[in-house]
Amino acid sequence: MALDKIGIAKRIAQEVQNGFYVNLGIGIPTLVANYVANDLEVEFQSENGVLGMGPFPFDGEEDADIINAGKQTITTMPGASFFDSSMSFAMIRGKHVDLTILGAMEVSENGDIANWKIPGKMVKGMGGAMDLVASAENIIVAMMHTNKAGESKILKRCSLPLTGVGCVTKVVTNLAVLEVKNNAFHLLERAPGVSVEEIKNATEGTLVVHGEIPEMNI
Amino acid sequence: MALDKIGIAKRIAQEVQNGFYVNLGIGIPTLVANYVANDLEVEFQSENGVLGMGPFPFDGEEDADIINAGKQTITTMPGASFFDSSMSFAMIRGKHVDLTILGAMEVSENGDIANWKIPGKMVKGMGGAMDLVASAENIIVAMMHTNKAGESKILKRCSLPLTGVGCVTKVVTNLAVLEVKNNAFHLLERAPGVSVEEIKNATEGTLVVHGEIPEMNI
Amino acid sequence: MINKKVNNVKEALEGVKNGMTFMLGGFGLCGIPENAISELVKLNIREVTCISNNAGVDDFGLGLLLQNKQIKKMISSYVGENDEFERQMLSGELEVELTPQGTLAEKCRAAQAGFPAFYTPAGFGTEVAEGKETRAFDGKMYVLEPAFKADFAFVKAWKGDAAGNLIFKGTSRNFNPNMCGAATITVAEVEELVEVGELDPNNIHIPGIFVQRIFQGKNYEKRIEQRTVRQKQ
Amino acid sequence: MINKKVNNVKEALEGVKNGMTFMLGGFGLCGIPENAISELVKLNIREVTCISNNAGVDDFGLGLLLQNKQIKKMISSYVGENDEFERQMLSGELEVELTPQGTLAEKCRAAQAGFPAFYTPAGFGTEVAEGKETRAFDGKMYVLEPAFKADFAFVKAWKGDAAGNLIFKGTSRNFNPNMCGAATITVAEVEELVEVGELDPNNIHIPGIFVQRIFQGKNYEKRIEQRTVRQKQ
Repeated sequence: MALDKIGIAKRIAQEVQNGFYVNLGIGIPTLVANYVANDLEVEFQSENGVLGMGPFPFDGEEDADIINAGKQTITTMPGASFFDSSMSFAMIRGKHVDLTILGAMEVSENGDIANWKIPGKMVKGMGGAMDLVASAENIIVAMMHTNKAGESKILKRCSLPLTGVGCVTKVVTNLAVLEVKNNAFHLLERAPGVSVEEIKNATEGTLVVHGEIPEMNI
Repeated sequence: MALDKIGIAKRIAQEVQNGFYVNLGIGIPTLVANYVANDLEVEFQSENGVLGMGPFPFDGEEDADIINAGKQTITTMPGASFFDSSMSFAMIRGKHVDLTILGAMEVSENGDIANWKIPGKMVKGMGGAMDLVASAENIIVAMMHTNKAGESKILKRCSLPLTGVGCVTKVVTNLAVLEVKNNAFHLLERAPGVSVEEIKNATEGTLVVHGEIPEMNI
Repeated sequence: MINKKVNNVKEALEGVKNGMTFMLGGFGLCGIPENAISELVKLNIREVTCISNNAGVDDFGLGLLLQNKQIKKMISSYVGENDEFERQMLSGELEVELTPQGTLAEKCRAAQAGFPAFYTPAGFGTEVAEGKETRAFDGKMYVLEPAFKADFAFVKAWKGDAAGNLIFKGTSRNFNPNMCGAATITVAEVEELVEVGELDPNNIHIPGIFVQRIFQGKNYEKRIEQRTVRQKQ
Repeated sequence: MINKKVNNVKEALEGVKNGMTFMLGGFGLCGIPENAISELVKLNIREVTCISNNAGVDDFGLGLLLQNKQIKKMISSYVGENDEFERQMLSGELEVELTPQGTLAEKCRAAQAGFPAFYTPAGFGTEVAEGKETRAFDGKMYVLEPAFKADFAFVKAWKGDAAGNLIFKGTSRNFNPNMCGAATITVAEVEELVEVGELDPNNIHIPGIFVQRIFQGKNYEKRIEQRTVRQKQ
């Protein structure tokens, strides 16, 4: 069974280590916060200017002045701080954020990522994604393995305008966990019940399958 | 009568205009604050990180954490603020400070200034002076016209290592007020009782004397 | 103390003209200068270039200027919440320069702090770097980005005083501090204009030297874009 | 919350070695990391490069390391209050790199914020620019200055918490915030280590992400260099 969005978020949550500062992109990445083990010391950074994000506020306690990068109302945890955009990207550009999790439309075997523009159709903008992928050393992409037409989004070369080059370290899709290195996707884990063959068929980029591939444990 | 240090400070104080943010260097410039007309809205910036400096504290009320760039204990006025060094020089480099008053060992007719080093003899460092003179558009130098040996410090070319090039707009000495433009010192005012001839003799750089030169009114 | 207080938004916006470049603080609808935007609509200032992280929504924030076709060019990082924006952009009515968010912030800060340009890794190898100088430092590639130049910066703060000192609240801080002093004239509107001396000099986010005009804002709506809540158990 | 608290200065300085480069906050003797300096003397760490605006006075601050001949090189903007410093410098025992104060601050901030280098007008046409790349922007000349690289940054704050959040007091702030996160390991000593949650998130000068270790400092002398006062009339 291919994973749903929550499954992807749960699997990515396993990548979060003790002591990590984590930046979560919009969409699936936002869900990751819900599944990080409780006993880990972790802080979530949002590039609009908050470190130490907490859960959504209780109904009626929303504050228009306290939101995340998805413009959602949030709360803060003890030890949180607010800061301006320049300092926020000092954290990002200065490699103080340990893990960046973001969505993508396409990734390529050399670690390129595209997630901000479909020429002639959609241009929402890159937001903070270009800064994040240009600086972070630990970038996990959360995405569907294929588009609605069943075409692979795990490619030899991205077809869409790039967000960053050679930066993605890991991809977690509805089908698989892939490590990106040496110009190839290295299959690390399969979604429960998904065969290596299915993953091969859904992957346009070079896929390296080495030995027995375990199922994800989520 | 040539001016003393207080006289120089008093004359420079006349250059301070309403609404000016002013950075005062160490030495004579520090004294200027005492003689600025009371009815002017003026704020003093010190590059170690304070805007809105007030007078020295009352005896017993000194705070080791509140000093100026001369390491002197100070107070702050209502509306003051503290900030870090990076922001302090953002004010200076960003041309938000309207007037910079500093001391010099030498100035030259093209507006160069030297005030931080005597090779082989003395190297105290430039502190914030190089940042100040490189960015400020309104730089007044407070200095003695000649050294102890009677040699002019108002020169064709500085002999000491420079602090900044082509930046000084005005010089107020114990003998004269000089405007620096078009590669010359233009004599604007004489110290009370000091003749144009005396000023000429004390000035090695090109001195332009145009018409009747008034005495300073201090 | 140098007095920066003006009586109202009308006085605060004196001198705005067609064709000017404006910086506007805010992230989404959070921390936007609502009063200044309303006045720009009222004055019908046209052909303007807006530097603002986002473009508001269809009926609020900079969306109001878009509806009114006052904007010639937007410089933003993300514009995904605005249908009218997308329409004008795709039809070519609106010029759009998309800039990475951190680069946008730093282009403001560079203007504030007197840096002519800076090298950032963001956008290297993408459309954003096309036509720009790139350069390696320690084996990593960077793009040279110039500081912004703007005529007015409109910012919104939580508290301020007549000296122009500003304190922001929560994430409504965002780009506002970085834009102060980054334009020829910085206009700050505040939710609460307090007496000079009331703000702790140690807690001031933006010293008054970066602000030319300050006024007490009115009728803040502070609209929430995504009201996300959880229920009490 | 990620816990950065260590029990004492000894734990805080674990890993310091001969030959390393240290950043030290403070302006004159104001806001210097007194505990870290004492420990460096005690550990007798030698051949170090110190990035610090000043070099202390003969018997306090970095002057203690100078007396003990632990410093190989000083990178400072002003060193005029220290006879031993002058002696070592003129005799050639001590290497000195004088850097304009604003450039010094920004070289720290560049390291903190991931900028490899920056263009500043300070020092153009002077000894400071010799051998450095210079460049015109809009007809004005600038000097390219690289970001600092350091092993440890030692900073002193007024209040802090276990999350590493820092608040500074008055002008003892100076270079301290700019050095946080500008070295591989940032060690903060604080006058008052408060409970997590006690500091207002809105008033934090340096978020904990820039700090690796924090400890409650002891026995602050906070010596005044120039005690200037006036008399009550």
